[in-house]
Amino acid sequence: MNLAGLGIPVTVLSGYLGAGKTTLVNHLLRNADGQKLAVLVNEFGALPIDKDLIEAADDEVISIAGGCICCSFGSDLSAALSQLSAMNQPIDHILIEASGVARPEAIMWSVGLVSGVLPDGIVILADAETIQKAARDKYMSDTILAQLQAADLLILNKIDLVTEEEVRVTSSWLALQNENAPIIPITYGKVERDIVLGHCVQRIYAKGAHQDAAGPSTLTLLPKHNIDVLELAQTLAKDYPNIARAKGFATNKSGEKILIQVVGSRYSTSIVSKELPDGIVCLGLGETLRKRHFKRLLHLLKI
Amino acid sequence: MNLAGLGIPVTVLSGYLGAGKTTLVNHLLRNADGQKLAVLVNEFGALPIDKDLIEAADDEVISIAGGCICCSFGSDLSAALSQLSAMNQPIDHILIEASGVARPEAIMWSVGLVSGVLPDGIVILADAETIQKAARDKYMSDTILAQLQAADLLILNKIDLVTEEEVRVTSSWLALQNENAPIIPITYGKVERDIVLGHCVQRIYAKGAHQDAAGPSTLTLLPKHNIDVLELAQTLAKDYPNIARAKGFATNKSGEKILIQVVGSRYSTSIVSKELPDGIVCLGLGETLRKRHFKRLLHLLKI
Amino acid sequence: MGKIRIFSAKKIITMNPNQPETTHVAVREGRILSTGTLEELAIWDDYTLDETFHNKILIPGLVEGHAHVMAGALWRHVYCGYFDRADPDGNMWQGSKTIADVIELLQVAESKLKYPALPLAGWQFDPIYMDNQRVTRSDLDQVSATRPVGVLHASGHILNVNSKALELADLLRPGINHPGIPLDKDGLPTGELYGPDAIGPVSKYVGFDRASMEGDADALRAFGKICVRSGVTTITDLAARITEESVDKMLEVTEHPTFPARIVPLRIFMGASAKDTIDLVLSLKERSTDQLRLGRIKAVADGSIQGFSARMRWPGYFNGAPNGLWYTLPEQLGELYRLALANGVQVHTHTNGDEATEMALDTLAPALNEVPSVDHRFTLQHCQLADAAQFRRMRNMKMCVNLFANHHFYWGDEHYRLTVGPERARRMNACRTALEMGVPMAIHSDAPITPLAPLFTAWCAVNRLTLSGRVQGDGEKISIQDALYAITLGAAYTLHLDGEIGSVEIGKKADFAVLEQDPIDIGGANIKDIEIWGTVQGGRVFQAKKL
Amino acid sequence: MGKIRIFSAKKIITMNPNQPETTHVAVREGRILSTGTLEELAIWDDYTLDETFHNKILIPGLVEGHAHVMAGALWRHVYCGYFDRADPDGNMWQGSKTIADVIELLQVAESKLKYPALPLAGWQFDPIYMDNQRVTRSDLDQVSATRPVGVLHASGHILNVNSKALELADLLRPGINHPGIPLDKDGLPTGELYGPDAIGPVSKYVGFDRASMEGDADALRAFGKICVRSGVTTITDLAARITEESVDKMLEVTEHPTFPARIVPLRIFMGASAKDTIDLVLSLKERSTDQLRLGRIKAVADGSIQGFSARMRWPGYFNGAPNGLWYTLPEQLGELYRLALANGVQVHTHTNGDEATEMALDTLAPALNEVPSVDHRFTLQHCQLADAAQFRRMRNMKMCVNLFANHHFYWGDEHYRLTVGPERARRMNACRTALEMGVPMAIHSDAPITPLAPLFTAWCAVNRLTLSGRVQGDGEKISIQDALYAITLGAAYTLHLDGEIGSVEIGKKADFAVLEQDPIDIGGANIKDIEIWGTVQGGRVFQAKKL
Repeated sequence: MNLAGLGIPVTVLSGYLGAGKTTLVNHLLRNADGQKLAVLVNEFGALPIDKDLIEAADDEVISIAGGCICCSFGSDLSAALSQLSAMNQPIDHILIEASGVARPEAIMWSVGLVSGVLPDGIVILADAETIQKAARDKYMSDTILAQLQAADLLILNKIDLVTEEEVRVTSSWLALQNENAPIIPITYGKVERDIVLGHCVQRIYAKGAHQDAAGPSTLTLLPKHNIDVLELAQTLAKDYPNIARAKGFATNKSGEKILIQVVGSRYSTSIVSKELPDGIVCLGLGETLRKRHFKRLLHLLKI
Repeated sequence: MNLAGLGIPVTVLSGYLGAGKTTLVNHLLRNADGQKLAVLVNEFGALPIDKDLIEAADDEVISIAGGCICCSFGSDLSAALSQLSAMNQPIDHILIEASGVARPEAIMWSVGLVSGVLPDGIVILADAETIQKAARDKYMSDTILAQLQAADLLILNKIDLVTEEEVRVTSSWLALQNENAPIIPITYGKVERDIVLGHCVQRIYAKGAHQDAAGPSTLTLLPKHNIDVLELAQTLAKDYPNIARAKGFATNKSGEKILIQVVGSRYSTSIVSKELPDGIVCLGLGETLRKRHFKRLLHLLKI
Repeated sequence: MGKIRIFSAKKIITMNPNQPETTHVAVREGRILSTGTLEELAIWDDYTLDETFHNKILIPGLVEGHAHVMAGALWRHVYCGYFDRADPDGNMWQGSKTIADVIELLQVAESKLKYPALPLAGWQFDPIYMDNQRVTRSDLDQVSATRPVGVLHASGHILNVNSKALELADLLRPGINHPGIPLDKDGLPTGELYGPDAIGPVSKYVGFDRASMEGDADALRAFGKICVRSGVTTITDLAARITEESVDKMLEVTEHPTFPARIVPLRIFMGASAKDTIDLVLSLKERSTDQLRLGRIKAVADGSIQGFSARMRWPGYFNGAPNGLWYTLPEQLGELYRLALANGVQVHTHTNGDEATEMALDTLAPALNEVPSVDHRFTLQHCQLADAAQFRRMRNMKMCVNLFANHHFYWGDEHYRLTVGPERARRMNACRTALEMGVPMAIHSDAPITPLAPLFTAWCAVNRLTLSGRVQGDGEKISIQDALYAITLGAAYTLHLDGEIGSVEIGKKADFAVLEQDPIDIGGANIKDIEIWGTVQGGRVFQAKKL
Repeated sequence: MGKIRIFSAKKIITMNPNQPETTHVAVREGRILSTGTLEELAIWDDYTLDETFHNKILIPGLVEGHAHVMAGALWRHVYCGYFDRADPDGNMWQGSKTIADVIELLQVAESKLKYPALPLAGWQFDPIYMDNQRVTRSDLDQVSATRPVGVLHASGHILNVNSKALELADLLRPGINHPGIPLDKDGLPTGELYGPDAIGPVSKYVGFDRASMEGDADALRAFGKICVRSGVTTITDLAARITEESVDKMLEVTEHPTFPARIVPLRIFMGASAKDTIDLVLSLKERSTDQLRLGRIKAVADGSIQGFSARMRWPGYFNGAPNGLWYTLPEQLGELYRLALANGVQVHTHTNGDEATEMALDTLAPALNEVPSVDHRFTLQHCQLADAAQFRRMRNMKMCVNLFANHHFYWGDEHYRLTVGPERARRMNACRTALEMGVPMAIHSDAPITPLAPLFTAWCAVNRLTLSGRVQGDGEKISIQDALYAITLGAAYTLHLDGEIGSVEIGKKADFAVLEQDPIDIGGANIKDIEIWGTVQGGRVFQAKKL
């Protein structure tokens, strides 16, 4: 979603071999719900797209049902991103599936250098059954720990394979490795699309503030005045660990329209030139998000 | 059968790898006929007890249907035997299944040092098809020949796999290796329990002197006077190669009650303190044992 | 059947112990028909006697087991190195000793460019020898404010660019947030780009396009010329991104009657699955010719030591830098090894740090147990920090090693004081240990990382001198004979080519390096100074001066 | 990151050819951070200079590749050996030169025992040096008539007991019929018990219980102390009956901060199937720590030469004794080898006689063909009578050997005149042949069979002197350097540990033997007399005197 001309949001997905990246990517493609996704892979292994999703494939680009595509960036990520942003086909989101040896933050730095795209967040996947053993691996230990530390969101996959107690223990251990990133427990790679890709903001326009029946717990904040946008973004990112994502617009005290993006504990703000209604959609983890949990926030927003 | 308080009889069963020891052990366990057997194994390989026979197993002892048990003696045979003889469970007979590298006579010497048990006989198994080749093996030749030489009874297994002529040739060859031990040809490890374990003596009381319909050819000698028991034992062991076993009681010239045991060419006599009726059961090989074959014996016994 | 041509020489060093030295070699159909005295050779058939080399020394054509076609490609740009160097056409370029020299050199080059939009690039710049002075975009703006200008450092890990280049890459703006792109006080990038991630988006604007970095037809031709000047007749292109299409071009160039080198490109394992890579090289292998030997794979385990991206075992980098980067997952490498062994494809693996070497050994061992191979010659490339225990494992696994002997000279002092410290600096590229442990060994230049010059590489292995003149690792010095072996038969062995090249023997390719001095007589201290007249390759004579 | 401690020494012999000798070694986190001059080491970081060893010689911590924890356990009993020996606590025990000495020694020990039922045991008794005088129960009844008394011979194959011990074992009765239990004129056993079958039923009554024979926590601690006194920092327990449970205890002892040795227990292949044994060691391997290295198996093919239970090829024993005993069937050994190779588990195999060695080779060869393994390092232990042809087979199969060098001294004369005769006695433990045939080699003590003292073992291999002072097998002598290699890197190699220990090199464990004299300077004839100050193990200093 090339929001307000700021560039296509780019999410970096990583995690060690076997964490379930491919399953998760296919889940997102199957549940794109009209969003046009582009998946960029730097693959050493098999193609990470389920065969039944593939509509056509040439050497460079694989077309996927629903207008999504997949291509390999080889060693030149910048070029691949530039090409994507310049494509005729409108693309809502780019997902970079990084290899197991990747330093996701380095990839995100590179994304930051390319015009037409916008760093969104780093999502790291871990297998509930194997992550702690993998993180002790003779060779891959520091690489895996660095990936966990780079995460804005940590997705704990395959929790059905372990006991609840083990999920708790592993989650605590993950929190020790990265105290800022929300931890999202899932099975079979089935994560809410909105949590990974953050396409929640259009709900503001579609339905207004409400709670979806399905999907993650959602809360839409509708500021009624010009506010301190930076403080709002910081507060959402740092003080509300049960908010996985937040995205939307607000008007700052100088009257400028600002895009707020929060992914876990990472936030960014950008001045937007378009005229858009104010409203920030928050996606919660675990318990339902309720306004009473957000007293300080509401005070800030003067709602 | 802890006969007359003399200790549990112990049979050592050996033979090279593949001779059929395991099949024979399982056959004996399946046909224990109320006898409580204990099998001691020093196994390197798989457990030699058929799964359907196993009732329970802990680290030390495997319980087998019919009150039998199996345990491993590791490197301390004396301790294992002492433990068995001191068990609450009454045990009628102990069968030591020795490994293919064992010197069975050395095992029997060790048995002889343990109180509460009584050396019975050494039974060596040979495969009619392979024994002569095995006895030429580069490494195992002398070990196998020594085992054959140590035998009190030689069981020639799997005779169904060779011709009658070959059985004769192999039997002659076996007789050259050990001129004293009776040779018992069988198939599928199906040897008469009485021949291996010698539990024939109770027949004296059960049925008197008679010929069983099934089972090995039997003859019961009923001395009517005090006799030279040692001479009787020697004669049964050395002069009647078609007597595989003999066991029973007689009263010597000094009026002492003596237990006679003959296994092939091995014999032993022990003074017994209990009062028991005289009678010796002989188990024959091949043709039916008939009194007319025993002229010198009958003369000796003054029957 | 072609005619016989007998070359006479002052001395022919054959590397064949049956006849270590001789004076004549007969050549027919590009191959050595026989060696010996003229009398012995004359009895074969009619011949022409060629006395061109009557006062020269012939040795087997040198084999460079680790180089890149990029060594040819870079000469289309301005040479900014510290040392004097001859270009493929034999023009001598004086070394630039100061930043001002470099700027001036670029200004002169700029003045010769025709179109204003053309980029200008320099390479082999090495401010290590200039007190590590920094160069910013304002320095390069002196060369041109209108065309993009970039200067690549000798390490290949730093690129300096001018303002125009940044502007074209849309990086001349505030808000850049990248650790490899330092910002000036004004919030704009300084023009220094550190590391491939930062270099990548800009390099193409200054002229370092794909052809520059990986080679094209012109680059290949230039590469061939460099070979002649360095006595090389067979050379690898060790990390080629070969495709079915690019092979057409390579075949065209290498089959040309004047192309003077046998090229052995190894397809890099990157960006494609193990299976696809194996399938590709198996199909390429079929298209091999005498002059283009396809069908091998190069894998990369880690980065470089001087770039602090090599994977190190305890205690890690001497200066406390964090451990380096894996470039390939052990699982992926293992899959490649198994499939390659099963398909009879050879894999060379780049390992620099000793942890990367350990990982490669730990990965190959089970693959070999699963898919035994009696003569695979899987080779570790660089393998600079291997210790004796690792060489023992290599021997047991029948692996080969190609050590980076030139590193002592160019970075030995840096390794001593910065990257690995004295003890490991002394054991780096442990040629003697490799030989004593029984590991078949070659030595290499990694051209263009260091200049292609096997006799210089031999000198490095024999003397182990650093640039500052210290002997580093006396115990790892090898003899001249061992060094000559390493740059001929040793390197040929790592490519399964020792039956075809590497010695002057009947039936082998007629490949010779033609020298003005005898490498044995001249002594270990002077091997690097031997003048190279040119080569004979496949029986064709190539004089360096006349290229 | 821990602090750096730099040890200075008069000389450090590193076994690293790059830097064979140096004076300083820096240690951090229990590992060698670097070796070299103080100037070179000082640049790493802040450090403490430790000059404890300024006048000592440091060599790599010695590695004993074949010993048993029992060497520690036996010291809880009375030392009755012929030679003076220090116990784990450093008390010197004078050798007993006569039977009377032994009786007196036992009487003194008896007088100190508290409870009348307590048994009394002696060990290392060796009447070979006392004209082979026999000792009967009446002799030992002089020590005590009321408590059981037993004396185990140095060979471990004979036990003398008193009447009380026989009585407790229910053997003081007529009618005993056992070839290992001679009877007196009165028809009762003499108290001499020959061979394990005869010793077995009695040993536990005199105090040689399982803990004595196989080791427990106390034995392990004593074992550690003996290591320090002999310069050993890594040692095997070569036939351990390890279980999941006993490992808990071993971990507790070895993880204690004052425990001074790295223990490598090899689970014996006995009493469990090959599969169960492999499963056990695979599970144990996961529990390995720095100080306790689990996951290896020891198999036993035959008995001992001096016990005439080793399996000999033609012409058999010199004195005509019948051939010895197999302890494991070839089929069972073959199954173990195949499964072990398939699971990456290392197997060491005890072979003494040359027929046992042949059987092990004949068994491993098809297993390796079936389950190839590029670097298995399966090792033959003792392997005392192997000839050159067998060593060639070992080399071809990439096996290692650990030879029993001490045997020359202790039993060499017996072997010469009794067991194998002059020619085979000269080739026993053929160290030189092993090295010349290219078989990686270690040498060992088999402690407690002979005392743990690798420098003595080295002396044996260098000099090949028998107790009577004859050189036996001049052609099998090796150099001091080769002997030092065998007791450091050589032994480490047989355990796949040469990458971690065995030389003083960066990254390896900070394991040193601290010597008062230089083994090179002192000369081959005197290596055994070097005084051992103690060890450094994992960076921790252990002075023998202060244990």
